[in-house]
Amino acid sequence: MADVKTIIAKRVAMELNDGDLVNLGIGLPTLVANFVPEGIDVTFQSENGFIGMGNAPETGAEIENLVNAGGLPSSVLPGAAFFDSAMSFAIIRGGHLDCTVLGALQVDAKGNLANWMIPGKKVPGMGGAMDLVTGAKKVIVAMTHTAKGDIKILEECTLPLTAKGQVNLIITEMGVMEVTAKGLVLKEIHPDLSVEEVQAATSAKLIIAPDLKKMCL
Amino acid sequence: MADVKTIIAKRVAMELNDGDLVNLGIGLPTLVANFVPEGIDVTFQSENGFIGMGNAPETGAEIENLVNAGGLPSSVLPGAAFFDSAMSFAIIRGGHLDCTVLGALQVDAKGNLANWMIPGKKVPGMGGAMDLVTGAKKVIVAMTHTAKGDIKILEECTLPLTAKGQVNLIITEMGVMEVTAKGLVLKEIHPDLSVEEVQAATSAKLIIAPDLKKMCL
Amino acid sequence: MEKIITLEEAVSKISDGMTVMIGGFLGTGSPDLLVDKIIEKGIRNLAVVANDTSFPDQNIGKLVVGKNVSKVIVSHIGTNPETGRQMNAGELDVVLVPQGTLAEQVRAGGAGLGGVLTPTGLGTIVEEGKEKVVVDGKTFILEKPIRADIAIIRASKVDRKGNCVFDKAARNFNPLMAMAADTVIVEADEIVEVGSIDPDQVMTPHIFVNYIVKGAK
Amino acid sequence: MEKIITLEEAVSKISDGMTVMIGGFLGTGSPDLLVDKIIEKGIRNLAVVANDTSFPDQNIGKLVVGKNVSKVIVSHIGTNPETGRQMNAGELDVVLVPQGTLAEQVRAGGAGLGGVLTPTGLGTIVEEGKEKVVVDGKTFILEKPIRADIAIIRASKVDRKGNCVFDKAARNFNPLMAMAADTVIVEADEIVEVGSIDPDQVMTPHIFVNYIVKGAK
Repeated sequence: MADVKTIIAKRVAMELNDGDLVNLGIGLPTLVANFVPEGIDVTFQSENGFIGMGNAPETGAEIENLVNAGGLPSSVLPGAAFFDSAMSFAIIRGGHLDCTVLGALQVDAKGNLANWMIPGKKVPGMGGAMDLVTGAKKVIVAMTHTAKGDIKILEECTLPLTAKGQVNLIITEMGVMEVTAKGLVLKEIHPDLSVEEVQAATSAKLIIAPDLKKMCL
Repeated sequence: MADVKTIIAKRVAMELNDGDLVNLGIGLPTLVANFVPEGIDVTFQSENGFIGMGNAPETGAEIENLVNAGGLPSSVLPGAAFFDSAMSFAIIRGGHLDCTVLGALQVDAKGNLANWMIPGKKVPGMGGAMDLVTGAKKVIVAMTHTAKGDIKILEECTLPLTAKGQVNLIITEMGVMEVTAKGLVLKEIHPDLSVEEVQAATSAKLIIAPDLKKMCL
Repeated sequence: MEKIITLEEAVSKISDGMTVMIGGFLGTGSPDLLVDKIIEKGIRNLAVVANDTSFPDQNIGKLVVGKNVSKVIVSHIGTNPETGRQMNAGELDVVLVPQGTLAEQVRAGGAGLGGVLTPTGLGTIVEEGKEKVVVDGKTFILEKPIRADIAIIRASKVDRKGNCVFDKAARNFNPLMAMAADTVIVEADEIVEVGSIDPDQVMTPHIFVNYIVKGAK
Repeated sequence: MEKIITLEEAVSKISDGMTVMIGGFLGTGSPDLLVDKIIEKGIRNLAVVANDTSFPDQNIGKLVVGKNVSKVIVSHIGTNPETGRQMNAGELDVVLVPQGTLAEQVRAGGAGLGGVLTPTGLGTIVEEGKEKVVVDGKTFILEKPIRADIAIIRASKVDRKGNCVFDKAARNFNPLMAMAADTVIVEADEIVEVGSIDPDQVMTPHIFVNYIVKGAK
């Protein structure tokens, strides 16, 4: 099997359209930037205050005061713009962000997302995640299908929510699931897996799309 | 009698303090800028989007895109700053404006001000006046005491209000009146006038300050 | 995505009956060519959101005189007697809004906020028919967000992606309106190459701008 | 009015128990010298409003480690394990706020608005105990404005009057906090003469800034 993270990031990138403004969460979602299809122009936002984010600079080539929302050295492309945090979240909350890609601790059949705290264990805070998930036109959860065997795609989240009913698409190494009014629809599946195998790794009941496709790896 | 407008503008200027941010309304209040006491640094705001307003440029020396809130050519002094209308009124509403000076159609003993419309006759709109009067730390009404004989300082305004209970000081060519919980206190009087003469031109009952002073012309 | 289009193409985005935001303050910073083209095309029944109705021979003022407009939401109409005449004759619906409230309403429309809680207008006819919200014992008027179908704005320098820089007092409502409309067209005094505007000096990031037309300068 | 003061004088404005806003995002754009001086002076029991608690060895992170802080209002604490430890041990009051909400709350505090109506946090624990307001059938959480006794911010270039320019991603919360505190102290990487910053490029107008200290750069 090809590297799991690469499979996911590549598949997420196929969701992006020419002219989109996109915000990528820390970790796996960041990899999506490496796979933007050729010929389309996507602008990346860093919610700490700019659009037009480029790749991480090489060691020694860091630019002062230019970090991403994870605090890591970043860069900007021609046509970038810096602004303050109120403007950054006006963009996010105001519906100007075409797509946000985030990881999840849990996600469920109703499009609920939990990714900001595990009560009594780990409370990093929501940062910009609640605004991102509430405000973005399209919310993609990009994550490994399970966490060391623990199931993350549930009928209903048990952890405190990041946002209610906002997730549109779940992309894992096992498949692509769309959140619909009827529940999670499995639209694409990893070519090496059976529907039963994906369902076995998923608590939420999967509705199998009539035109179920093989995931493009 | 010295020019009435000059008397008023000079007296208003004495209310300004070092470091103040001040907004002057169109017309008579604009003259106040000419009489800022020496040795103090006052910054003037133009609510269409800047602080650091200077004098009107001479004919032929107008600067493109630099007009005041009345649409007339303006200038800026060193240390000026331009901003958008949301910031301009964040300054005003947020309590960052030390003083606003405006004219009035009517003003009353409770500090109510009417200066934006005469129903059925003239409805220019409130522009920035409602925000200015609501937000400024100190609101000074600067006007001729009467309008061609019509009384403007009333027990209670009859015209639609610009703001309720926000006026602090009324300065006319006849005197200086402070709005207090008990009513209008006449604190200074034109040296050529008697208290009775001022009261005769005023509908609101004037409380005479125990230390009533002569206005400095 | 090529954003630069002709005036003809730009105005083809505007139809009878649309709500149109127009930047500018008494004509300064208003998109003159776009407005002239609207008049030439005979587009009618527009609802215009703007600071004011300018002067009869200038920008929005011409739209009023030309009867292209059936409603205006503005803070001031005093400089355009024709607006008042049409209002009194029942030919034009005029909604007067305090300038700072209007700025925040447009900003809220662009920033995904549910409304604006402002003290401006309390105790005046502005509060009539509006909900009030008490926060920690203080009363505020709830003013609703404003959005438009189209915003036509003016900038002094625009790169080919759409990043805008405004000049001096021509900034005013332009950056706010750029956030609050489904389609945003900027009339650019100067169009420059991408990368030639310092990202720190961009006042309206390109993601807000759909189309660019070259101004007359 | 001379605004440039020493670090010692600046920190003498801050007392035990005050609410202090601190600019920056994971340390980028934070006033390092001012924070170090707070620690040196042993000021305690501060309530800090900031985006995050940074890293243990950086800026606000050091304040937490040094136990100068009894409460933090932030969006994120995940990069500073000591914040989580103190929170779990009941030593530190941690209020977690979505980043975009925090930005608007600070802005509202500075702009004289009664609160923020945001959809962010609906259906999550963020909405608990908060009033909700329905506008045109849509529900929003009413989040209250935030103000502070002191804001300490960081700017790259400041003129002697206090006009500020921020650099790249170091802008973040700095201009918002400059509007929302009774006293604002800016740590300036560079102090320049009045008139040397283009008025169009000022990001925080001087009227918001009370004091300037020279940074370490």
